[in-house]
Amino acid sequence: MTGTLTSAWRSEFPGLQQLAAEGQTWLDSAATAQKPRVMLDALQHWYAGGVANVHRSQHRPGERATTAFEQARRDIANWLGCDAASSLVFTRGTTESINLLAYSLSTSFHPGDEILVGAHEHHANLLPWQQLARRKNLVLRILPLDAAGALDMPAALAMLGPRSRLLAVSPLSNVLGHMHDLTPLLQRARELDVLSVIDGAQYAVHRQPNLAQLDADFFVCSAHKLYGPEGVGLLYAHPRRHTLLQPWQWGGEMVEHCDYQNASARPLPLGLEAGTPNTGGIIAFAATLNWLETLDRAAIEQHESALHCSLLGGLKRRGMQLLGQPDTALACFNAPGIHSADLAMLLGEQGIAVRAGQHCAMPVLDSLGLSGAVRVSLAFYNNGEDLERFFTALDAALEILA
Amino acid sequence: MTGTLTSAWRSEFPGLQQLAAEGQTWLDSAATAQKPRVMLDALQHWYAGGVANVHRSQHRPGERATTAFEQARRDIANWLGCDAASSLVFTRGTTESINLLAYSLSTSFHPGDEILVGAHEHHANLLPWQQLARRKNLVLRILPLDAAGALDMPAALAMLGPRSRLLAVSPLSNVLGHMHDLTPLLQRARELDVLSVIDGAQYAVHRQPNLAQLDADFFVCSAHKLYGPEGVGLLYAHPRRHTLLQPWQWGGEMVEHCDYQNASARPLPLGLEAGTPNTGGIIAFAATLNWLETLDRAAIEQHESALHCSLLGGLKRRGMQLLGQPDTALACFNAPGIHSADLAMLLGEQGIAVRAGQHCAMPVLDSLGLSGAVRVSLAFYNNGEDLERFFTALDAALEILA
Amino acid sequence: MTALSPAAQAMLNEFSACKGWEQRARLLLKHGQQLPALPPELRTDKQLVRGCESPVWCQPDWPDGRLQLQLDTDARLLKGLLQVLRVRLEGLTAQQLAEVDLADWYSRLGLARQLSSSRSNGLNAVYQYVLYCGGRAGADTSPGCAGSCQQAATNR
Amino acid sequence: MTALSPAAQAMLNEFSACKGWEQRARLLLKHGQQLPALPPELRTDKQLVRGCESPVWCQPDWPDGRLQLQLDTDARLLKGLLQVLRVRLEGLTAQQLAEVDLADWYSRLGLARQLSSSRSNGLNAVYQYVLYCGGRAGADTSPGCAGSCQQAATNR
Ligand SMILES: Cc1ncc(COP(=O)(O)O)c(C=O)c1O
Ligand SMILES: Cc1ncc(COP(=O)(O)O)c(C=O)c1O
Repeated sequence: MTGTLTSAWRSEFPGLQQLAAEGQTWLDSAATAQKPRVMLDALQHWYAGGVANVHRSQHRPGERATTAFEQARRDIANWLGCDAASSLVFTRGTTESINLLAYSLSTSFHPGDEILVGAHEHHANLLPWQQLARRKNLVLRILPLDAAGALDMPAALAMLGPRSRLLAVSPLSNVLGHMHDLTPLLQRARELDVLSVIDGAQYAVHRQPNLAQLDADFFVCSAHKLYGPEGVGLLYAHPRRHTLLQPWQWGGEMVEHCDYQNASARPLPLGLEAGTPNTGGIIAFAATLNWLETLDRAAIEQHESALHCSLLGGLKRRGMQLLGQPDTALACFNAPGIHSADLAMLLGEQGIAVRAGQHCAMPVLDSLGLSGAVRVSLAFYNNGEDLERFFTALDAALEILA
Repeated sequence: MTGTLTSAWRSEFPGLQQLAAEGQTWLDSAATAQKPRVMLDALQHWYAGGVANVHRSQHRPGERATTAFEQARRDIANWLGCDAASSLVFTRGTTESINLLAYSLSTSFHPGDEILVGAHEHHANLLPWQQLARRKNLVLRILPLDAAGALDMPAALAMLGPRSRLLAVSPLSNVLGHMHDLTPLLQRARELDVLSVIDGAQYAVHRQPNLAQLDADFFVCSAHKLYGPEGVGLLYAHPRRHTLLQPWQWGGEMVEHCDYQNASARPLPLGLEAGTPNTGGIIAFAATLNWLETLDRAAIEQHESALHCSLLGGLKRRGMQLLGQPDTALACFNAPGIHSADLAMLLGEQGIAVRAGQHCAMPVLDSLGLSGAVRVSLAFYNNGEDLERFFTALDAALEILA
Repeated sequence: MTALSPAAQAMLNEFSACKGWEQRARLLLKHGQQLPALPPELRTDKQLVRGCESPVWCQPDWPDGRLQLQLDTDARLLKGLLQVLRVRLEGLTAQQLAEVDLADWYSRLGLARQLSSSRSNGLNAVYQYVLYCGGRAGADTSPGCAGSCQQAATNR
Repeated sequence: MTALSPAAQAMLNEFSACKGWEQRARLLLKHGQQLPALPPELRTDKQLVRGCESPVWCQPDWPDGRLQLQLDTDARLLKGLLQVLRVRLEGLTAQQLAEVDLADWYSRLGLARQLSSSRSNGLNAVYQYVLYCGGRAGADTSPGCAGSCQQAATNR
C-alpha cells in the first residue's frame, strides 16, 4: 500500500510541516522544491555573520566571503562530477544559463547552420535558440518524439548532420517524465563537432550528474529545483569550449582591464559573472548539495521509484490518460472527457498542490492536441500518505465532474 | 567628538554585532550593506513557510506566493515613488538592469547616434554602453568632470545635442561621493527626446528616490546595497518608453504564446522577467524597504551627514589627499607618498574593512593619474566609534609607513 | 460600489447557503450550464482574452448603453465562474461597471480564491477587457479591442 | 614538499620572532627594500602579471635549470611579500617548484591572510605564472608567456 511508503528525509524540510499544518500536500516539486533545514541555516548564517563582497579582499570579511564563495564553487563542481571548478559559471537559473549560451556562442554560427532541439523541451530550452536562429538566420530543427513520448533516438541520430552546429536537449522532461539515455546522441554530436547543451533542470534532481562521464559541452540547471535557494543557476562549460564563449553581460568583477572606449574580460568563470553575485544563495546551495551528498543515493532513488510506481498504478486504475510513458519523478495526465483546468481547480480546493496547464511547453502539448494536462510531481520527501491524499481528492473531484 | 555620534538603528543589524565580536569595523557599505533583522526574518519566513512558484496558481501555496510577490512589487514601487508597479522589472542587480537596457533598447539606435556617459561611472554603467556602441557603430561620449570632481554641468548640457540618443549617469558616484542634482540634465534630455538612464545604485541608499519627480526614463539599483538580499535588482521603465523595450532573455513566465518556430512576449514587467524569479529575495527586499519606510528619514540623513563631516574632518586634519570634494556617504583618499595598497593592507590588519583599489571605475582613476585610492564608506548604522577605530588604525598605519 | 441586480442578489443567496467547497463546486457547475455557448463564428482570436491559461472568449455589447455580455470557455467550472461574472456585470452602464468591486463580489460568494488565482483563469483579465471596451464604447463598439486585453490583464 | 633553502629558513626564523601585525609589517617593509628594482626596460606589459589590483612585474629565468626570479611592484608591503616569495622559490628546479606548498610557507610566516587575499595582491598569480613558465622552460625560455598568466591566476 502507498501508505507504508515513508520518507526518511521528510522531517528535514520545515516548509513541508508548515504546508501540512495548512492542509496542503506538495506535489509540485518539478516546479520548485521545498528546502531542507541546512539550506535555511546556511542562508541565515551568511546574512547574520556579516556580509562582504567577493573577489576584493583587503579586509577579513571580504577574504572570508571570497574563500566561502570559491569553496562553494568547488563543492558544487564536485557534486556535479565536473573536472575543474573554473568551468562552472554562476547564473540566476537554467533560463539565464541557456540565454547566456545563446548570446555568448552566437559568433560560432553561420547562416544556414542548424540548431537541433528536442520536441519536449521546456520553453527555456527552446525560445533562446529560436531567437538565436532568427537573429543569425539559422535553421531550428525539432527532434521528434516516438509514440511513447520519448525522443525518437534513431530519427534524432539521423537528423544530426554536416550542417548541425548545436544540439540542445534535456534528459528528463518536465512534462513527459521519461529518463533518456543521451549517450548515443552526445557521442554522435562529438564526432560531428556539434556543440551539445544539456538542460539538466529536472534531470539533476533525480540523478546525481556525472559531468565527466556525460561529456557534453555545456550543462545547465537551477538550484531552486534542487532543494536550493532561488536566484542561483549553474552553467558548466567544458574547457574545450571556453574560447567560444564571448562575454555577454559587462560590468564589475568580470572585467580585466578597461578605459572609456575599450574593455577586456577575464577568463572563465569570472568573465561571465558580471556584477555582484548572489553570494549567500550560492553558499547555501553548496551547503544543500553537501548535505545531499551525505544521504544514501540508492535509497533515495529506490524511494522515488516506489512513489512513482504507486502514482502510476493509481492513475491507471482510475483510467486516467497519461501523457507518454513516464518512468521518473512525475506524471502528466487527463481524465477522459474532463477539462484539466476543472480537475486542477477541484484538487486545489482540496489542498492538493499539483499543476495544470501547459507546463511551459506549449508546443509539445499542441502537438499532442491537448490544451493542458494535470501534473503530479514527486520528490524524495514525499510519502505514501501524500499520494493517498491526492487519490482521495482525485476521486472526489472525478465524482463531482462526472 | 565623533565618539558621541551614536546610531539609533545599529542594533537592528545582527551582522554588525558578529563583525564587532571578531574585531571588525565595517566601513565598506558602498560595496555592500549589512542586513537588518527584518530582512533575515522575511527570508526565513519565506523558506520555512513552504515555497511555491509565482504566476501559476491553481493551488493555494502558489496563489500565496503570487500575491506576496506582486505585493512586494507594489511596495517597492511605492518606496521608489514610481507611478505604476507594472513599470518595475526585477533583475539580479544594477549590472543586469543596465545590460538588459543595453540589449533591449538596441533597436532604438542608428549608426552614428551618441551615447553620453558620466566620466565617473561605475564599470556597470560604462561597459554595457561601450559594447552597445561597438555593436551598433555608435559614438560613446564621456561627460567630463570639473576640478572638484563633480560632473561639469555646463559642459554636459552643451554636449547634449541632435545626435544624442541616450544619457546614462549616476547622481552619486561610488568613488567621488558627490551628490549631483541632475534636474537640468534630465530636463534637457527630455526636450531633445534623449533616453535617460539613472544609475541609482549608490544614490538610492542615501536619498529615498522619488521617481515621479525625477522623471527619468529608466532608473536602476541593487537590493544588496540597500540593506536587502543579494541577487535582486530593479529596473524602472517609464511607461512612455515601454514600447521601445524588446524582449531580451526568453523562457518560461515571460512568454505569451509560442510554437516551435515563433514566440511572443508578454508586456512589461513579465515580458522582461524570464525564468523563475528570486521570489524570496524580492519579498525580503520589500520587507526591508517597508521597514526603512517606518524610520525617520530626516534623522537618518542628519546622522549620515554628521558622520560624513567627522570623516572628512579627520582625513583633512591628517593631510590626506581627497579625491574630489565628497559631500555624501563616502570619501576616497590617499596618504601623500604612500601607496594605497600598503595603507589598505595595514588597515585590514587592524580590522578596518575599507576598500582600496580602483573601485570598478578604472577610467576615472586613470584620468586622475592614480593607481588606486582608499575608500571609507558609511551607512546609517555606523557610529562615531567606528570612525575613531578607523582613525586610530590610520594613525598607526601612517606611522609604520612613514 | 455599484448595487447588485436582482439576479446577482439571487445568486448570492444561493452561494451563501453552500456548505463547503463541494456544494459550491456543484453550484458553479450548475450555473456554468446556464452560460449560453458563444456561436462558433464569435470564437475567434479577436474575442480571445489572453492572460488566461484556459482561453476565454468574450463579446461585450452595449445595445442601449447597458452591458450585454457573451462569454465562453471550454472548462466547466470556469464557465460557472464566468456566469458569476456575467450575472454581476450585465445590465450595468460603463460608469457603474467601473465601480464594481469584483474582489468583494467573489469573496461574498466564497470564491475569493478563484479570483485571486486569476493569472491562470483570467477572470480579472476578462473584467479589465470589458472595462476597456466599455471605456471606448462611445468611440468604437466593434469587438476590435482584443489587442489590449493582455495589457489590461497584466497591469491589474 | 620541497625543503627550505638556508635563506628561506633564516627568513622563517625572523618572522617567527615577530609579535603581532606591527612587527611583521615592519619586517615586511625591511625585506621589501631588499627586493632589487626591475630595470625599466623589463617593466613592460610582457612581464606584467594580471589578476592583481597592484601591477606586479615578473621575470623568471632558469640560467642553469634553477629559478632566478626578478620581481617588482609599486607598493612597499607587496614588495616585501614578493621578496618572501622570491626567497622561497629562487634556486629551485622546475620540478621542485611545482612541489612548493605556498600556503604553508606564508602561514608559517604569519602571512596566511596575505596569500589568501591574493585575488588582489596576486601572489598566487605570480606563482602560477612562474610555474607555467617553468613548465615550458625547456621549450621556450623567453619571457613570452604573459598571455596565460591571467588564466593561471583565475584557475587557481
Ligand atoms: C526542463 C526545464 N528546463 C528549464 C526550466 C527553467 O528553469 P528556471 O525557471 O529555474 O530558469 C525548467 C523549469 O521549469 C525545466 O523544468
Ligand atoms: C554606482 C554603481 N553602479 C553600479 C554598481 C554595480 O552594482 P551590482 O554589482 O550590484 O550590479 C555599483 C556597485 O558597486 C555602483 O556603486
